[in-house]
Amino acid sequence: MNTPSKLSPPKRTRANGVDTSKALTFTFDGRAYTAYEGDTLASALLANNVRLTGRSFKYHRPRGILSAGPEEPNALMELRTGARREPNSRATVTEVFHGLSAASQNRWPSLAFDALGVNGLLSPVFTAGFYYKTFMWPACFWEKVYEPMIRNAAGLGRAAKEADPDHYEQANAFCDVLVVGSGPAGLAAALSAAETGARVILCEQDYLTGGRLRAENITLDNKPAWQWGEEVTARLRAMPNVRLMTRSCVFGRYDGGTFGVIERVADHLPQPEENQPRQRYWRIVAKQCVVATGAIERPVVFPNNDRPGVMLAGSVRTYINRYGVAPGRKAVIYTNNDDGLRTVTDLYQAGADIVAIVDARPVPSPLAQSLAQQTGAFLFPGGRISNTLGRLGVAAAVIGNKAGKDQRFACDLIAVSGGWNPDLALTTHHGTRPVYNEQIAAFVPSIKAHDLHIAGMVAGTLTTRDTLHEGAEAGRKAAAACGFDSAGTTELPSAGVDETYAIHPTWSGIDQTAPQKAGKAFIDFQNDVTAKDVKQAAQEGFRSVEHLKRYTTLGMATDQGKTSNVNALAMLAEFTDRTIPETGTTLIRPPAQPVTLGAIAGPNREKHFKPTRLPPTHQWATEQNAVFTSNGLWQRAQWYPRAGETHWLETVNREVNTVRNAVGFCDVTTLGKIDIQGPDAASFLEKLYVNAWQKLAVGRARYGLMLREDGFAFDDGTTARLSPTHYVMTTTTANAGPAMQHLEFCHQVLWPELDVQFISVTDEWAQIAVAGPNSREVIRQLIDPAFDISNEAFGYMAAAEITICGGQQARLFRLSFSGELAYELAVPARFGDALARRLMEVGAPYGIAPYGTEALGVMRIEKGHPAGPELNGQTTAHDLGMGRMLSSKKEFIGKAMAARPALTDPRRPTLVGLRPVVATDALVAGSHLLPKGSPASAEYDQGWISSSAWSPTCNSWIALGFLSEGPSRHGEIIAVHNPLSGTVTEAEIVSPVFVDPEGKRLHA
Amino acid sequence: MPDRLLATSALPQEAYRVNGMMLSLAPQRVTVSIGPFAGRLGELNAALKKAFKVTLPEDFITVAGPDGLLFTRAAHNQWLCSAPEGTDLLATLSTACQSLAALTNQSDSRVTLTLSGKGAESIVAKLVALDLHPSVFVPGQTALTLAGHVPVILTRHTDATAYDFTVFRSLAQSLHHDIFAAMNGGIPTSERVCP
Amino acid sequence: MSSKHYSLFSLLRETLRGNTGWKPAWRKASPQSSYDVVIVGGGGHGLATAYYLAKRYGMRRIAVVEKGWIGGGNVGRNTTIVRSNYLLPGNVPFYECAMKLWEGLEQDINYNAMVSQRGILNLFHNDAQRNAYIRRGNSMRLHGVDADILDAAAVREKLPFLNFDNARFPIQGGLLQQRGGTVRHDAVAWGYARAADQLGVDIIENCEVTGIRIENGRTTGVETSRGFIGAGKVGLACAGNSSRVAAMAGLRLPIESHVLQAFVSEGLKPFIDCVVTFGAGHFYVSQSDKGGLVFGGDIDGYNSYAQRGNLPVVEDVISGGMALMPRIGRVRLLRHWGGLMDMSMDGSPIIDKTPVEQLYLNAGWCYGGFKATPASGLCFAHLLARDEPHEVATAFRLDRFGRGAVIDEKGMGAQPNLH
Amino acid sequence: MRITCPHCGSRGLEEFTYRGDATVRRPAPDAPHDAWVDYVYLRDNPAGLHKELWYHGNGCRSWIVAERNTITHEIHSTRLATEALSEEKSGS
Ligand SMILES: Cc1cc2nc3c(=O)[nH]c(=O)nc-3n(C[C@H](O)[C@H](O)[C@H](O)COP(=O)(O)OP(=O)(O)OC[C@H]3O[C@@H](n4cnc5c(N)ncnc54)[C@H](O)[C@@H]3O)c2cc1C
Ligand SMILES: NC(=O)c1ccc[n+]([C@@H]2O[C@H](COP(=O)([O-])OP(=O)(O)OC[C@H]3O[C@@H](n4cnc5c(N)ncnc54)[C@H](O)[C@@H]3O)[C@@H](O)[C@H]2O)c1
Ligand SMILES: Cc1cc2nc3c(=O)[nH]c(=O)nc-3n(C[C@H](O)[C@H](O)[C@H](O)COP(=O)(O)O)c2cc1C
Ligand SMILES: [Zn+2]
Repeated sequence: MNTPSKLSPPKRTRANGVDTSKALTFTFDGRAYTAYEGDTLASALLANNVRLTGRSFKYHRPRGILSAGPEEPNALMELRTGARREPNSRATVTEVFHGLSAASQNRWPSLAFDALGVNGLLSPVFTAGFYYKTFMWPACFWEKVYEPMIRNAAGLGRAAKEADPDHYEQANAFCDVLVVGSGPAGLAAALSAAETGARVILCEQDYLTGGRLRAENITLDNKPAWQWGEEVTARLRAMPNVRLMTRSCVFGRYDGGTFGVIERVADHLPQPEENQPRQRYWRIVAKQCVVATGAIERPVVFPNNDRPGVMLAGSVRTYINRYGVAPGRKAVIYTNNDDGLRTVTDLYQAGADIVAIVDARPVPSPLAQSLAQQTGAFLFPGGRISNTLGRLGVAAAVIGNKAGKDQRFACDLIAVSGGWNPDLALTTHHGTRPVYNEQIAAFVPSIKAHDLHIAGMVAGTLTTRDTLHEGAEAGRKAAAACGFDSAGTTELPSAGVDETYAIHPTWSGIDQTAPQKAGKAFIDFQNDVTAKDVKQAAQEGFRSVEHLKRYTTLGMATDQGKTSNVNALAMLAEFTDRTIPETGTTLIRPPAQPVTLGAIAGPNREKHFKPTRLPPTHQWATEQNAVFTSNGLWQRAQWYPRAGETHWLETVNREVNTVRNAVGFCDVTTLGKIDIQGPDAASFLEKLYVNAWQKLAVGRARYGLMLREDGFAFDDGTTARLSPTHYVMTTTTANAGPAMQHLEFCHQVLWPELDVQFISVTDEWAQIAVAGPNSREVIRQLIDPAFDISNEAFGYMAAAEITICGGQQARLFRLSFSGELAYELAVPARFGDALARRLMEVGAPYGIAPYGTEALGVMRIEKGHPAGPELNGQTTAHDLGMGRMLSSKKEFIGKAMAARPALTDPRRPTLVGLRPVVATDALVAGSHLLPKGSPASAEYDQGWISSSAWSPTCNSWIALGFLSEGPSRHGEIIAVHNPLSGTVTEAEIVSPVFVDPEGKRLHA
Repeated sequence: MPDRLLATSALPQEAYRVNGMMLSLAPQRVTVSIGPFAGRLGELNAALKKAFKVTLPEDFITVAGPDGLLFTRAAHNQWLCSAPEGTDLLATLSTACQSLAALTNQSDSRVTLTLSGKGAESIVAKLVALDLHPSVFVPGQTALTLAGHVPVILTRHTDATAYDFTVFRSLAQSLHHDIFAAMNGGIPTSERVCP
Repeated sequence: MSSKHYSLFSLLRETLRGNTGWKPAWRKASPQSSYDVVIVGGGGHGLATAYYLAKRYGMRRIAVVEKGWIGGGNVGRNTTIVRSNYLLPGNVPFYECAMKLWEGLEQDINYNAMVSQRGILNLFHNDAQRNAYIRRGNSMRLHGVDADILDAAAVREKLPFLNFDNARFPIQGGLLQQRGGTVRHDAVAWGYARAADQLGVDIIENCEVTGIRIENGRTTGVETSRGFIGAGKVGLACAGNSSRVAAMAGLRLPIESHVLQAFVSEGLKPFIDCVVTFGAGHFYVSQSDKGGLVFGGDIDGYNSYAQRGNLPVVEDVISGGMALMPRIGRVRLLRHWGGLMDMSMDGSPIIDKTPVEQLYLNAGWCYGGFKATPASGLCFAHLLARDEPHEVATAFRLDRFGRGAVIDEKGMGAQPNLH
Repeated sequence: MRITCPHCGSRGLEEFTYRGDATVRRPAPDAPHDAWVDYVYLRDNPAGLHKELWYHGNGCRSWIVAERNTITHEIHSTRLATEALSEEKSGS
């Protein structure tokens, strides 16, 4: 690759995780840099000596890279551009690819000069919760002035403006043992479980396995430890019972052994390959789980501990050992435990100057002494860092010795270790809080669950050897719990030197007597919460950790307090004179790490947000240029525009007129259809419907109304009797599913003794309504001659199984929703399309035309049939004008509760028809009905309009509505109020049946 | 006498191939649901045994009878019986079962999509939250479940790498789209593809 | 002058003093042997009740007992939406009363709860939904509440990034209540606590009520984890735990406890400046003053006291979000949690006396009680003080189920998980 | 959460619909009003073990009685409603 020499990064030594033969170019804030394959954005920036990577949320303080993992609070960036812009991406876990563009965020005009840095000057005012105490006057200023000001400063990165162009997948996986984490504990667990023959899934969020084995300069079996990790990984990959998933973060533990996992399939590529998902969301169901997620290092709290160049000591080692990058040349190490001292060795071996070792422990550590000697560093036993200096990064550390005397040291790196916190998120997702372990000065999991095992650093286990053994043991136990026993034991490597981890916690790390003189001491870096804020919150009574969190926003940033929580609560304990266990810790919630919303939604987006159901005539209707509408999941033809029609209403009027004057047809397949058979079928219907069914004759259909058990109307439809023990029920389109569930409930739970069977036939039959004065003639063209459909032989509400078109099995019902002479003709669904085409042919001489749901709606309003807007779950049989249908002779669902006084109150709004005094005055559904002349006020409200339409038949607007004591008020003029549009229309209260009230047409 | 109506398929007939897998429409069959009336299962099974030498499977599997007849358990108290196109299945079953069970024609209710090829299991796993390991969802087994948001009857072929999704006719296009999208997305790299 | 009164002035003065003069926002009270009124539950409703009892009804000797830390219940875990866009006459005046109290809250309690009337927009996607919203909007207008109907073009102008062109269920318009919006949830608890405390109310945290003492059919006090506390009257405001506490007095309620989840994304530069609800899926969203998208959807749907939810609802809610706003595909979810809903059988609340004398109930708030907080407190205080319902809460009676006078906004019937 | 359908085995929550308390019993048609109000509206709503009805609607369409802990969500048993109820009726 041809890159200018000034861009070439320092030589990488010993990097076990990057391939220095493969150079890549990326940009940060518009400048190009070189990286190697295997680099994270963070390691590459450090290799290029970029230290300033972001600004903090509140004070816009310059910030650099703190960590080498997902806990990173500072180095958040916008990756990519345009529709693929990805805000708040942690540089420490972003794999560099060729051409990656990254930009710093939450700064203006530039990262090096950020105007909002002035917020820092106001910090004495911007204390914990300051906004609750001010911005109250004048009242109207909040929305107009204060809040816009606050919102202007809100947020970190910017969401993309366009729809996400990538796609996402969902997938399911099942296993005996899920192992989370591939450090020594996880690898040993996976291996020992897999060796028993159990089905194992190993998830590692990183793109490489090995965990800390790659970060530490340690050996296993006398080889670099990471090599052992690679060997085991290769073995696991080869085992048929193991699924090894890298780049896969287990983000949550849910009930029933279900885990949520995000696999980053293509984030390490410039963009996904064609059809490749960007990420894949897995639901993993595991019988047993081993949590081996390791630990996260704690920073130390001291004044100005947030300058770029202050870095976690363990992360410094990660950069050295895994990436071959020394994050500084002149280093100060500040630790309260032995682990931090390893950084001295690694840095020294990487060629850095060790300026000073600050070992905060009161008892001098022999290890520190020997390291100081070896490296020529100043040693401060029992010391502390009392300040740091530098403009956009650390230039010096002010170190105080045991006696409190300060001394200044030039340096460009301060490696800090305040101890390690087990990364125990997954063990708390069911609400179990962890417990404090004095020995390692950290919270460890307390959960006892039969299906959860915890191994390694996350359990508080410190040495590599113990970690390996514990992992292997956990894997074995987990497999055994699934019934897999192993004869042998898993072969484990021998660890080199035993690491020690003697810690003496240094919680406040600052001089309590004058904590803020030197500058702010940060606990939560991203949200800029300082030691002083914690103190003030405690003083104001926010003593519960959960109060502290909410009052100061500590732990609420994108890192969820991974590096800050324990420091904060320990400090709160100090300030409130309590122990750490008494103080407790805040609840950790999923996701363990932020997860992509698009991935969780998966393929269920845009047009595929929900499935689509297509009726059998869909293709044909498309050819007819139908306009479609969604009716639940169904797509239905709303109307069928013809050339020359300029407005949908023109089309709908024509369709209505066609039905009223000639003949039209409409696909009504979407209505729910349930085939009911059995000796007790009639008794079953008696329970379901309010009206009587025993006496319905074979070959006849009847309208039925169902109530809910609370007495309100549930659903309606016609049910036909095909034989003494065989019925076909229809339900509304919307309630097809709920009705089926209701029937199953009644049968399985309420009346299991009834001998009845039922099954949905909604999809089985294509059902087409043929309506209009010419409908009988049209049907005659289709029907086989053996069947007589004369009015005498096949009157209104008749039903029959017939054949059409020369032997095609079919069902014919004489039902009418439109009020015209009408039929519903059903054929097996595969013939639905052909039936529509045939109807067009044979109906042509009779003036046939298809009509859509809109015309259907107009005609049912003209006829006064209730539909969805009337059956809205709030109306009773009485409200619908069907009070008399309620049988007094039998029991049925809802009977008892329908008799309650408030449901039978005659003043309840009841179904009426409405016709405007001026025919062309629109009646708008949703308008309210008030007595004429009364003020537009709720106390005069007497009802509302549920459905309305322009009726070409009446040449007027018409409406259905509910009006208090409506049926006795026919003829009265009422005011129709639509204050939303500022209109009041006068309308006459009429019968809800506008067309053919005597029913002559449908009986014709 | 007018011409007979011609049948239309819910989906195009051609098979879709991608990433070594194939999604195709299974041949149309005649299907009738069998719902035994209360307390009649024993008699019904005896009658079926007599007529077809099989009984209704208690497990959620498919068993084969003579002349290409298949019996699949399809609900808590329902079975689907299918036969090759052209069989007058309703008549045959009516004779055999008399009034022991409710029989309902279901031939047009559902459409069957077959997904086959190496890696098909991982595509099914994108849609169905069932453990598909061959020791758990054994060849020949059937499950009533969801494929994404769509209810299906999922059957694993006896040759293990092919699956039938039997879906309500109105949802066939939607499901076809979903399976095809899953096929396009490819086989996850962590997947162990059964040879 | 102490730093008890909050103002810009006190803030500046404290700045000069190094912020050393701030006093606890409320005292850490210990239980006394008896009170005139004991409120069980230190959520928004309990604290507001105590405040109004002291402030408006002149009661003294009031205690609020809370089993954990105040505000740890639903008041501290809700999606902060306030609105009064109701349909039914039993509800509208009550929620509008709450809205008016929100509008004056900061001055009333001297605490900035960030009442932000940024508007709430309920989208509709078909004619039937539109008509239902028109009916509701008109009902609001007739009650003197602000409401507007926007068509698709107006919605697009307001929120151009919604999915208008490639949606499964296209947006047809929306019902807007501009006076609706959000209120900073925790601040409501703390603000009422502080204000009540200043009027002498004892706020007793970490004090769980374990029994209700009843003598001769009359309530005389509560057993607690910190001993018996005598009470002239006991008011229950325990939200999701209402059934458990009522059971201590032998009562069964028309309530089930269900989980509702809420979600927050990572902080983003603001781009949503109102509350939006999706009408074709279970999803609603606003953006917090910190920049996080705060969103939620349907309840998990089964009885639960676990305060956490399950994955299917996480998927359902997030796919609703993606369907509405495809631009959030690359935004990340930061945290999700759950709360215990006191789901009543008709979806509406209960503020009433109970069959046990001197025991009063405030419950059944479902997923919508945050917006009610001030009015709920006021009306419950009124009932406790006067023994009769406040005029805007006359419909919220316990006997309405027997009478059939249910207040069922959604028309879902007696199944709490459908409300 | 996963529910074991007695017919279908362990399945995800998304295949089921919930209906709440399985211990309430529909009163006789002529039962007093209060019995009906109890049945339709009042619930124990316990924290702990809860007998409840689930419908395996996206599976075999069985109604199931599950015993589930409402605090931990752990499911202790599942039975077909038909079986659980017939046992109850026969008094066993
Ligand atoms: C996720 C979620 C989102 C929501 N979104 C909204 C929204 O956007 N808008 C809206 O209006 N509403 C919303 N709500 C509903 C609203 O939060 C609640 O209805 C309302 O907060 C309930 O009243 P409360 O504040 O008094 O309840 P809580 O805050 O729950 O108070 C009840 C208190 O009683 C205490 N308690 C219980 N038992 C005992 C006992 N035995 N002894 C002592 N104390 C006890 C509890 O610890 C708790 O603190 C939402 C709720 C949730 C969970
Ligand atoms: N003695 C000491 O002072 C000290 C201190 C720290 C570490 N160590 C050493 O560190 C090692 C710890 O081993 P270990 O295996 O417990 O931890 P580890 O840190 O080596 O491995 C944990 C792994 O889990 C992964 N992970 C974490 N959360 C995840 C999630 N939600 N989903 C998927 N992957 C996730 C991490 O990426 C990491 O690779 C030991 O070798 C130990 O000796 C020692
Ligand atoms: C409106 C609102 C906004 C929130 N914003 C954040 C946030 O920005 N960061 C965060 O970590 N949590 C946020 N939370 C969630 C809380 O951390 C916490 O999860 C919630 O209050 C429930 O408490 P619990 O999780 O401790 O049970 C928010 C909560 C609410 C109600
Ligand atoms: Zn089942």
